[in-house]
Amino acid sequence: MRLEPRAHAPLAIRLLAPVGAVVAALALCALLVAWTGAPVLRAYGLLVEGAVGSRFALTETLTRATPLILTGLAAAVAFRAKLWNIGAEGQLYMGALAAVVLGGELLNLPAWAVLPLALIGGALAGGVTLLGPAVLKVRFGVDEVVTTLLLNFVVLLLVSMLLEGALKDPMGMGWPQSAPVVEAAELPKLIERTRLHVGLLLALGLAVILWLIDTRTIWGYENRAVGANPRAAAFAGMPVTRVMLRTALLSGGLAGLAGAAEVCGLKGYLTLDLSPGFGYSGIVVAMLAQLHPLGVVGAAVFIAGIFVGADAMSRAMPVPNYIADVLVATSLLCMLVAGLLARYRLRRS
Amino acid sequence: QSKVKVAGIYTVPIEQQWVSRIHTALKAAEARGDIEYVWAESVANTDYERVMRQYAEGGQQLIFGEVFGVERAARAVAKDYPKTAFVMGSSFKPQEPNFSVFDNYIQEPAYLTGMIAGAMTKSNVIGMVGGYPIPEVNRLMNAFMDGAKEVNPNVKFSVSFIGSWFDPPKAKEAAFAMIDRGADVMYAERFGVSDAAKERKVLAIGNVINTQPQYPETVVASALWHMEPSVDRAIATVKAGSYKAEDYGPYSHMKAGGSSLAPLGTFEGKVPADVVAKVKAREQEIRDGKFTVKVNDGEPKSTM
Amino acid sequence: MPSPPVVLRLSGITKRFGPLVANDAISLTLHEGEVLALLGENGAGKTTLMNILFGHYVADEGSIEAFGRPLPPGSPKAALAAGIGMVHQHFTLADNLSVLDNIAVGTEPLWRFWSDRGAARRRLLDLAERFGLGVRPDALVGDLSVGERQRVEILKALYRDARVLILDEPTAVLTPQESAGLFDTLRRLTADGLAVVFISHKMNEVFAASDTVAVLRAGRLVATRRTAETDREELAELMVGRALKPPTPTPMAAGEPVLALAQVTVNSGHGRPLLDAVDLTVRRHQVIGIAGVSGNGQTALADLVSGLIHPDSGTLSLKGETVGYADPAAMVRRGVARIPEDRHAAGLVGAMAVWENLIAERYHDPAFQRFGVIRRGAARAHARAVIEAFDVRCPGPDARTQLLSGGNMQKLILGRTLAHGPDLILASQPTRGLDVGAVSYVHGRLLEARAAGAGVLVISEDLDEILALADAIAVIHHGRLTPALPHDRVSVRQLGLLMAGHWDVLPEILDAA
Amino acid sequence: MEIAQDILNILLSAAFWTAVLRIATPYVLGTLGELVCERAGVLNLGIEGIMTLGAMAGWMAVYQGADLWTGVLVAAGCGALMGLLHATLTVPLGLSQHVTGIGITLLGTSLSYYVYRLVLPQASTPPTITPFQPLDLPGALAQTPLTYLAVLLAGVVAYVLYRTPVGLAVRMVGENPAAAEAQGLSVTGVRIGAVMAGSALMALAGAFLTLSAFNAFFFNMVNGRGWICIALVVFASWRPGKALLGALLFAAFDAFQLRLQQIAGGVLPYQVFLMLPYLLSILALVLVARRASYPRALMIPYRKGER
Ligand SMILES: Nc1ncnc2c1ncn2[C@@H]1O[C@H](COP(=O)(O)OP(=O)(O)OP(=O)(O)O)[C@@H](O)[C@H]1O
Ligand SMILES: Nc1ncnc2c1ncn2[C@@H]1O[C@H](COP(=O)(O)OP(=O)(O)OP(=O)(O)O)[C@@H](O)[C@H]1O
Ligand SMILES: [Mg+2]
Ligand SMILES: [Mg+2]
Repeated sequence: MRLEPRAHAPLAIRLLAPVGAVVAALALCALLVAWTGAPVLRAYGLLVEGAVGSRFALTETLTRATPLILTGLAAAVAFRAKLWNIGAEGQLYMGALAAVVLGGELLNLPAWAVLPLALIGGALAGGVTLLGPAVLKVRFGVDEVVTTLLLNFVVLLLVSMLLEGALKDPMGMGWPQSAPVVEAAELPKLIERTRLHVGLLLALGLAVILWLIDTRTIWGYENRAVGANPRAAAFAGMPVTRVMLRTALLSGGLAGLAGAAEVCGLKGYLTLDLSPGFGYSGIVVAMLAQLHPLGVVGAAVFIAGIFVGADAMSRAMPVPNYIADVLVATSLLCMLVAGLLARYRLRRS
Repeated sequence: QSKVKVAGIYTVPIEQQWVSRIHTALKAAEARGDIEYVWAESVANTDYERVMRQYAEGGQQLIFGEVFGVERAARAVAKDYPKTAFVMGSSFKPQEPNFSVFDNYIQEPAYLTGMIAGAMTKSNVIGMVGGYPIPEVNRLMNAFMDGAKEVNPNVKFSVSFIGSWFDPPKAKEAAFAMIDRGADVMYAERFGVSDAAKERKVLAIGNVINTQPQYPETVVASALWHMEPSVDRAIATVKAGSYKAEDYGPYSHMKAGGSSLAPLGTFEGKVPADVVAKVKAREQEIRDGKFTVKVNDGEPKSTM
Repeated sequence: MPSPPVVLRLSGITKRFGPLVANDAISLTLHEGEVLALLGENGAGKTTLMNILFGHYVADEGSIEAFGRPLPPGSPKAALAAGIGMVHQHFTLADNLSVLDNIAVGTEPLWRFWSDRGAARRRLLDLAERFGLGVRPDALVGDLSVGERQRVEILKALYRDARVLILDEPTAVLTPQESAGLFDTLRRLTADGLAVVFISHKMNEVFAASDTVAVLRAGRLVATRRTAETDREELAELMVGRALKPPTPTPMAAGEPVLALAQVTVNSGHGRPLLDAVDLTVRRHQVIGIAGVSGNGQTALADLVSGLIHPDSGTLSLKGETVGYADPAAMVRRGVARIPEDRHAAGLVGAMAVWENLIAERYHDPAFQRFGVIRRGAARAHARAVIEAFDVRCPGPDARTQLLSGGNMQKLILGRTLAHGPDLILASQPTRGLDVGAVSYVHGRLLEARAAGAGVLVISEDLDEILALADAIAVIHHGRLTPALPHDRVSVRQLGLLMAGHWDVLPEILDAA
Repeated sequence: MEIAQDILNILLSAAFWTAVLRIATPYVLGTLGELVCERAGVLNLGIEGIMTLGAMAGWMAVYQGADLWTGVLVAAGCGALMGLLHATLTVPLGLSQHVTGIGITLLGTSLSYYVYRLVLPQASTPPTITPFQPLDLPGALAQTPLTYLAVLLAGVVAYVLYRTPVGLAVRMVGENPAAAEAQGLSVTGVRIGAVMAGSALMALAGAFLTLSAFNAFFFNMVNGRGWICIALVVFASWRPGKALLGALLFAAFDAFQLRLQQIAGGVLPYQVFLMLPYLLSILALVLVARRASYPRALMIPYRKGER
């Protein structure tokens, strides 16, 4: 058997591929579910219900998707330019850090300015965090996969240090957590009595803007050229270093914004467990979307839905809730294969 | 008569000492036939609010958990479901009408174990390994140190935090490092510390759970936490329809049976009799309310 | 005379890539000791055929017989075992490994607790001696010159007792001297009974080295001839399907200078400078050729004029104006058309569309963008015009550039740079790897630009190319450049001496001029 | 001055070096595993998950009654299986190595937790086994057998890579798969084999944590050690000897940090000490980056007959 590229993938295949992948993932995980003795079909029924079956489920899925869209965009933007940013998790925390500082009572900024400053500051903090590894890459040729990965740990320790030190909430009973942001720094809720906040609109808007930038502007044009062949881009006269650094700022900024939005929209303050690995999941989201900004939205909602649904299912069944992550992982791997089969065909040789 | 529907929401796996105490107490209630019990472990803080709402929506009457990282959100959920009883691990005050709080206020037995440790150390160096310096950890460490100093003013403490709840090999290494520097009694806040003590044949003091059965030659004494008084009270009030928001903190005190000094067990007779007597006396004073162990949530520091 | 035994027989080989038929029912035979030259335009299917023979690709139809036994398809291992060795168009060597490692890998059974490097080394040195292919077994391949790598590739095949040697454009990256050395080696090998298939675009090599010629056109075998019984014109016509008339420069009076280098030095950071006090002037209506053996500073000179590097001392002026700090974009703005040495790596972004590559040098131009938004309609229209004007064979402006053949890629680059009426053209190895048809097309375009008033600087390791184009020739050696010598006043022999560093002939030539 | 004296005492004590070797063991094994994968041209970001699975599977086997060495084998086998999955997706199918790796990490981790919880649903104190005991040798030699195995394996990996035909094949497919193919090697086969072997080593690293360093399996107990290994491979410039050295150096920082906290604990927040190894790794990378000769085909999928 050999793989052969398809000249043109029919629309039906492109649409069927993800569906097939999800079905395959569910089938594989059915073995694990059946092992517990739970009825598989009912379990999966509950999964779908838990993901999209009610207003509550739907808003929860979208709430969880919000940071995933942003970190997914962060990864997509960077990977497009072949900047392998594995450090979105750290950048997210840096963004959150900036948001609690700027949005806190400490600075006492005018009310109208707090929220924009907290968000922009968060984005900047994230961007600057990635700028470091990017500069090391273009100046010294240091592999950014490793530096961004290591910085995640450094950032978490830095946050931990600040939360136990300078930023510790005096009213926090000694817990390593920051003081909450002021009311003016909170992102309004989209729907009352749910957790869904304006951050979702922000993320969606950014996805569209990035898509337009990518496809319509000379910025996106430069990014793609530098990503695909930096040497040729440089020869043609494109500012390769500037594009790299710009991409780093943008990618880190998006991750930072994810952190700021979680703080301003959801949590209100910063703790060490703000993110259950949103930075890493962002990579998954971006790749599922094949680095397409609009695809990121779909992929993020999908991943969030699987997680929220499986989590809800595990609550109603004697299935350990780790099934949610197993399902996400299996879906991811199946989706990758399905994406490949959409672009290639198997041929007997 | 119908059973009370109870849910537990834990941010860590149920093996974790702290959570295991709640889980065990609820399991016991379930075994007695008082409650129907469901639970979720390793719930990330980001998801905590959702799980609370799901359980509340799902008709659970009483929800146990720990909201240290999600205080605000949890209280908002409680407001939205006033008919559901929430009893949550928290460092803050209860919130009317349905949000009660509890915490591991077991500084009393911790103080007593400190007295024993102070008497047992020959090198006058006690090592203490913690995960993070949070109040729940600090207050026990501080009480322990106070107790040790009472019986042995010359004792010195070596304190370190490993920056993780889940890394026993690392806790073990930290303990080894302390033993290498002369500590002969280890305060075992994390899993792994007693193992190091066992390997190096020094002593260890347990915390929250009784680990002497696993380390009969090593663990001298433990400060135990019992969630049963709190859990049983919450179940009873919910059943009776008299549940209200209150501070369950005192139900973790020795007087209420919420904490205790573990029996000396294998170390019966190995701890000097005068110390045992002193500890017994202190324990009685505590129970009688004549002696109060100071609650100090500040980060303990090495005194070497 | 009885013909020597057949070593290889290809019957009815057909290979399709999607809708494209790369090989169409090709049948060929090869005899012991025979040298078969495979000719054809870019994309005719030569490499594909050889890749099938060697097992890289699997044919859709047809079969192969080696030494009378059928060859299992799709297995380089089987091909190697059958005594077939291949030197690929793009070298297949690992830069970070030693010569010996590169040659010995895969020759021993995989599961052994040691490898017998002593024996391998002895065998390698023995072979090297026997066929006059000097190599250093422990040198890293990455440190070798192109010619040395070529030798390693051939040794790789010999090391495995190849009886049939396939060479895919072996001379494309060699200097004339290295090529001559290669053909010497081939003669020794064939005397030993080895059969050789070599692919080339260079007619003189075909006539110098081959016994038989096979010509492919668009995937089909159109003719096989005994080399002695054919001539250049016939072969060219067979290849492209029509008669070719190579363009020749008409004499023209040179105009004002467009490029002037004065005492330009570029340091390498270690040892000898890359360019050493170079003086050079290129005028309008003039083609200056830079001849030299590769690695003597050509790349630095090209990079300098492309705006990629800067002189450490000396000045570079364009149209009489000294250029301070120039980057590629500035060079483009000042009217320099640059054709890079390596079209895949530096010339084009393969993953992008044809239209996107065509605006790569001037996407800031208001014609192609407004407020940072690309005017895609205008860009596509421009692309269509260039495709039309420069005869780029591709499905359209949206085709992915990667999928174009080498010759069409080169046309694309010509279209990108020449469409804007440049004052100076820098052409680095402009026809490397191109077929005769494409070569004469590119040469024609360069001469047209010269006629329109551009100055042209051609840097090439192919002396024939320089002799065909240049009004004056400068030779580069160890970073130093001779004065430009009028092309009718210098002989090929003298050029060869200069290229080898014998600059003592210089006064003699200059006096004569 | 007193502090300087203390520091010197630490560095000169045998106990310190015992700790260094012990702490280094999982890093040595994990780094070797990652190194083997990367030498064949496949980045394996699944390491964190494979280590977790190794830790769980090895421990579970012993808990269910197998002896310790069987546990080690079970762990290695599970690691090899995960390696096979990673390799199948990234080598013949040529899927993105980053994403597949992250997927493998997610899968390995969650599957380990799921299975552990399924088998031991009601554990309220962690069930334990009797782990490997340190050999009764003086000073820094008092290590468990797995530590010796790790050091030995560094030598074995170096020998295999540089002195055997299969090692040469692995290096070749990592440098230039087309060249390996042209020499009659099966790129797919060699890469899959290397990734499986490397992943088995990673699983051993995980098993060390539950069978030697500790006696129970904990959720999250791998705690980022796998990611460190990825950095160490770069730090080691893809050489097994340097990998051993790098792991020891990193462990030395860690061991030192644990001791320094006691001397200078009041002076600086403990996080500063924990940060130290990471920051020094980054610094080291900046210093070696110029000279590093990475496998040229790393992360580039190779599909036969495609260009
Ligand atoms: N899956 C994808 N991955 C990467 N890039 C993509 C993807 N899909 C689209 N793009 C990019 O977006 C660009 C435009 O996509 P779009 O579908 O909007 O173009 P279009 O419909 O051809 O534009 P127009 O309507 O102007 O002709 C493409 O040229 C491509 O660069
Ligand atoms: N792997 C492949 N996939 C798709 N098309 C291919 C592939 N390999 C070759 N082709 C196409 O097949 C045709 C023949 O290519 P081939 O490389 O054999 O030409 P060639 O005669 O060697 O040309 P050149 O003189 O440029 O080396 C070309 O059109 C090429 O684009
Ligand atoms: Mg070819
Ligand atoms: Mg060619």
